[in-house]
Amino acid sequence: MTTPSPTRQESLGSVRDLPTVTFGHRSLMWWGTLGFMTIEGWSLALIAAMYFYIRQNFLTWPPITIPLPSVTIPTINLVLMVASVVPAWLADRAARRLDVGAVKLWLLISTLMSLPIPILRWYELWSLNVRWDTNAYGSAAWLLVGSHATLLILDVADTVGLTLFYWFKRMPIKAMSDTSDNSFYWYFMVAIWLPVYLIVYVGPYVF
Amino acid sequence: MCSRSDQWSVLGGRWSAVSVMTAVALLLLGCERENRRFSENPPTASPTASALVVSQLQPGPAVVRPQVEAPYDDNAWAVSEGKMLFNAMNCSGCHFQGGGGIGPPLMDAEWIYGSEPDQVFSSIADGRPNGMPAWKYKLSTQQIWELVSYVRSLSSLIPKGARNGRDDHMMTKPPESSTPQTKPKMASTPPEDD
Amino acid sequence: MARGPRCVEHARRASRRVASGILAVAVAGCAGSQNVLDPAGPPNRSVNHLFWAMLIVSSIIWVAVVVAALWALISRRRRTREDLEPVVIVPNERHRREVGIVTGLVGATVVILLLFLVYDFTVGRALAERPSRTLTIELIGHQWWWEVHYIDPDPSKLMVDANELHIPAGEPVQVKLSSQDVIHSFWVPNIIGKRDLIPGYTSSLFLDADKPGVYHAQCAEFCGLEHAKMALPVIVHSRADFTAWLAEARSPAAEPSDSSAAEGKKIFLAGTCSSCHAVTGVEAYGTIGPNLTHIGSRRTIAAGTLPNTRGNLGGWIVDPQSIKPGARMPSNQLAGKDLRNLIDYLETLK
Amino acid sequence: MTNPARRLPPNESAVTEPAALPDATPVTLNEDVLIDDARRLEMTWRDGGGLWGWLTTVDHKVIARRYIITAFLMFIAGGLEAGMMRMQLARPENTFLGPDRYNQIFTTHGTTMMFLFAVPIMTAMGLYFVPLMVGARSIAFPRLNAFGYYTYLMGVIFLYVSLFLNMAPDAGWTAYVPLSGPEYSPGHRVDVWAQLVTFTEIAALAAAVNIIVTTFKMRAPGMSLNRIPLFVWAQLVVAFMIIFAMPAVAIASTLQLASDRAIATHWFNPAEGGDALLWQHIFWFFGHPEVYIIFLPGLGFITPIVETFCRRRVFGYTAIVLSNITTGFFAFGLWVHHMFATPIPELGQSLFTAASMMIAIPTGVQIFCWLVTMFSGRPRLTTAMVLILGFFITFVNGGLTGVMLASVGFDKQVHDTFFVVAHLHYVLLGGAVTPLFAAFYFWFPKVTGRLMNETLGKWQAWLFIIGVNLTFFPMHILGLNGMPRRIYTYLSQTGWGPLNALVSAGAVIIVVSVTLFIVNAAMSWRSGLLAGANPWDSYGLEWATPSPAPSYNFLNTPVVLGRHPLWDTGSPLPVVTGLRTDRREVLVTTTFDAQPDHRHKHPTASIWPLIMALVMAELWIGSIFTPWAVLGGVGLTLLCMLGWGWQSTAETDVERVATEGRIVEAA
Repeated sequence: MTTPSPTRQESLGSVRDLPTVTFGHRSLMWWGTLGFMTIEGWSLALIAAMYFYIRQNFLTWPPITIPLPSVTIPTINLVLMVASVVPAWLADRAARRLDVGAVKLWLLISTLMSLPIPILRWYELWSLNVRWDTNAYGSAAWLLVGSHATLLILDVADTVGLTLFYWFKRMPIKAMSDTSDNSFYWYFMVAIWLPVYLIVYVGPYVF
Repeated sequence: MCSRSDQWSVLGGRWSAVSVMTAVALLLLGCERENRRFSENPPTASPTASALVVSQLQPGPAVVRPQVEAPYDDNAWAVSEGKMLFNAMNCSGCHFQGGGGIGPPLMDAEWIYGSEPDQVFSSIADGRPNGMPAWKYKLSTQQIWELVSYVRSLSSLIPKGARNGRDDHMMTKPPESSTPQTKPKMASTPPEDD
Repeated sequence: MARGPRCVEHARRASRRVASGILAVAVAGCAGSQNVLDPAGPPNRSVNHLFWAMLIVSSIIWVAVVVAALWALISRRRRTREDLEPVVIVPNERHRREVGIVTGLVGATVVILLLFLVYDFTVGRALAERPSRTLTIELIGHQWWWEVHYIDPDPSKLMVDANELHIPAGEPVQVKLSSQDVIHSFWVPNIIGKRDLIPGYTSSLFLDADKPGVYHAQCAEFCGLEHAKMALPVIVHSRADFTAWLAEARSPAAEPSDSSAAEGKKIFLAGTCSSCHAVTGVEAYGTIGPNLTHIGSRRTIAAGTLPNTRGNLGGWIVDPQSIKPGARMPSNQLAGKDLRNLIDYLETLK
Repeated sequence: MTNPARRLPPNESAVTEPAALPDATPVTLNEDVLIDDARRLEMTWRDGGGLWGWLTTVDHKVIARRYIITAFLMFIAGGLEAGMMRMQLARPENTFLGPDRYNQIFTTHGTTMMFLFAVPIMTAMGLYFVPLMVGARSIAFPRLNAFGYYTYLMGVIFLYVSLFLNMAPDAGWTAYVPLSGPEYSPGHRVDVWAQLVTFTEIAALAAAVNIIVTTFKMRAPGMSLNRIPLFVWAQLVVAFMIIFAMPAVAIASTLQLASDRAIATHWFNPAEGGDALLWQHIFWFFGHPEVYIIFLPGLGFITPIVETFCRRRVFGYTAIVLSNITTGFFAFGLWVHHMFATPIPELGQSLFTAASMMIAIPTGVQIFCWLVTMFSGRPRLTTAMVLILGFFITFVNGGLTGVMLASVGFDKQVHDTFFVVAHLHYVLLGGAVTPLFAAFYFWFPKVTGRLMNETLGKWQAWLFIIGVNLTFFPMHILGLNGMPRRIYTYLSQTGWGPLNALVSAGAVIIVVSVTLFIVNAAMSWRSGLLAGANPWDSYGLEWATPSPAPSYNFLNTPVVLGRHPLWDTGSPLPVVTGLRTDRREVLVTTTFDAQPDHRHKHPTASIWPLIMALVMAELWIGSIFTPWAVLGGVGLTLLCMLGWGWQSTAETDVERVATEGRIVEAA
């Protein structure tokens, strides 16, 4: 048989009428985001596993002479994070409606609500009441909270950037899809914080 | 596009020059720090005269003290050997990990007999009043120099890269690599016995 | 695979032949024999049977696969260009036959693997057996030498030695393993597989040798600069010899008789030696280097690196860094006479 | 169009008309129109000129080509280090390298081969060919792809500058604590290793996400999951393995080892509740899948080569896919067999023994499938096929010793000896490098438009097979004779001298063979025979476009009717039209049955990937010397994100937005 030469082609149809911007699982960016969520979620899971592995080396948790973590600031921050899901969700809706005004509004509110979170996170680290170089318990707790903090900062920066763009420049329509993916990523950021919060701040009280 | 690419290739040339220079700079920094100097042949010489200064006052015209190079101040491996000797020779028995106790602390700014390499060398080699033994009969000159650099690293008098990180023991003090530098000054009075 | 046991029979005979062949290469010097295929105890013997069984089966499989591949490629090969050649269309019945063949081959693979697994578990159980009461030896790894404690119910009878391990033949000896610095691994190829010495962990294994002789152990986990020169001669005595040796070794170092050795002792104590080395019964408590109470009777110095001769001893004392670069032992500038006396003294430390 | 189903046996993949295309009445396309489109597409997709264009390109083929060349240079560098080690070990008590230098060399050799050669070159092959094989215009995230490459390049430069600064890591490529910890590795040598790993992990993860999304969303219409080429299946499985394996080592090296050394955390300090074994668990949880990450793509190369040169569709497509997937899963359940000599419970050990033996089954299945395929095909002994034969000779040997090593009793005897060194080189050189060379001969024409010289090729192939076996087979015996690995010298009484001399001689043959390959490649690239679109008359979509492939990969997106598109459909090539030619557009299809879904606007050239990679380099390299570098790095990273985002939202355009069940024209 002979192979087709690139210039001998027969069309089985045209994709001219297909859309060029889609939302959610249809868009490539959504899949990319999902990929990085998997990587980050899995990394946190591994760190949590190491946290429990280290736990076996101690009789008490936290180790004797180490005070229990304080939960006030972490709990405040937790509430703030959960609350911040609402404007993110509304921004997502607005984006799917292609309603620029609403998108700008809800992005701004998301930004205002998410900016304090990394700052509180700094005090959250110190609420562990142990230093990373005190002992392995300190190292594990700091790594678990700290690595989530890194992702958090990047995502907050993402939201802030998007908001700035929407307010100060003309955005292409496909940015609507990015906005909805940004919210998608924020849900994930809040979702993976819940187990971390329970393990690091509540856990020592329980076991 | 073309003009732009030209301008970029020019920049490119400059960049490569810069990177070469940084590489050379790194080389100078890197080499000694990472060097493993197993045997010194002949073993590093000891300072000629024990340059012991107990007070700032000097009779007669100011004497210029002969400067002696510390051979290991920027050699990470030698410093870690010094630390091994510090523990094995039970220096902590008196100096308590540098915190001081029976013997004077080694982490603070006070240097009774001076913080210069040659002064520390003679403190270790010849010993000092109030109980510091003379180690020159028990340790080779090379080992004493390794100790000198380690002792100086306790108050961060040597470059950061050469100072040691934490060791695999109970955490009694922050590692030398993260102790703040303390500007050495002569102690006004020699310590009283205890 | 009812041939299993017979394979082993073949294996046992084959192993002797091949092993001896390889041994011809591995000259057993003062370092002693160091060869997995020359078992000196029951555990390694059973491992050898397992090895030869697996080796023979594997070799058959390998030959079969390679011959098949060669045959397929040669028998029906062509020299034409592709496009002159139609794409082969496999008729259904042939395809069904192929399915049958592959299924069969996979089945065979599974069976063979299961047999390996069962055999391995039986060997594993044999190795895991724990004898009731035995002599206990503590082995402590250092960069780059071995510290050996011969434990006795009566603590005063504790005997500390270094860089040489003496055990009785015909009875399992418990070796408790721990490390002072980094991870090392204790391995006497002829007697038993390796076990790691990990800081923060203590593990133990049972040395069960039945052939008296000198065997060679070597650190098997990369432990830094001198990993290559961290060996440990293992001497397997008959029970009687061992008891005698231990009793003799427990006695503290004898006072040197002749004058030169006495001189040497002074140098040893006054000089740098005693700050790193200990000698039982003498004012020398150093902990950095190996205990020298029995240096005179050791076969090797510097952890199995050099035969223990006057010359080597002198060379080692004066310039160890050219023999074992990075070792903790500093060079020592000694006058010729002092050196001779020092060596005389060390040689009295039997 | 004649229904190709008639030309196919019933047992072949069911060939159907592509369902649910806008209209299914075939129209033969006018050649002038096509040539006209080709010109416009070239204008749209080609890179800018000059250095600027060179630095900003996001063409997956250009980036992947740089990736492959850099990684191959690393193969040569690692090989030279191996050569130095063999020179040192050629005779007892040799003094060519002292312990300090030797430890740096063998660590750099391992690190280079695992992190800077094997994984990058395998993913790079995927980054080059996956889009071509699934009939896509480009890769899903071209800028991420460029960023990945530049990050990897920084890592390469970093390690080799350190080597010349006497600052190369010296604790082995496994960097076991506490030897690699702050107390026993003073200075910055091990920090270099810890951060280098991060560079390569980031690069690998970027590549993995790209390959997964490209395979899931950008396949040609009709290429349902059960028609994905086996090469792409292997790459897909490996991409998933990378996503689950690489984070482990990144955490272990950067977040634990490096911080233990720099800021005195206590992960591995037993005195403060840390644990030296934790390192080995994390490392091998990555390290064992790593092996499969390296040789599964190798197995992926083999199928199309065997099919093409035996003129037969592979036997057991489904079986091979499933065995790839099972291998991927099993690979995460074996890591403890690297730790049999450590104090861990016996029961656990036997479980891992069982798993380690059983993983031989899926690999066995693939080998049997290829054997059957070759038997009922009409094989032609090209260089590529000779190398496939070499794969059988070498890899099967490595696999069998692998099964033996799964046995605890035997493993405790040869663990950390030259027996293991022999085993792992048989597996990696046999299972990954030999097929890789075959792949080079097979796809070289697609990349360069020219064929490689077969005569030189056959010499190279045979020399390589002989060299590898001569070098590594004696190592089995050395290991049984008690020779531990990672020793810089040995005494003559050990009697290891003669065999070591033989091994070193074998190494020389490998060097000759690789040199021949380089000469052949260089000569053929300049003046080899012109290949044409499909020199081997193979079946993959990559052969349906000219060689080398144009910047836009395909004039029109091909339509797939079976597992072997070009063999199934013959000529003319069925395609779908309608992608815009005046801007970069790629066709996105549905995940499972690859129905056309939407047209995606594809990013254009950008300098930001390079800048971002430089910033990352500043962050990681700087963090070795001062923690402040991290703060600075994070700040710069945020700035880069702004710049990157600004550029990607720069030009607005009228789009057809599909939202809430309707399509809106908007800008």
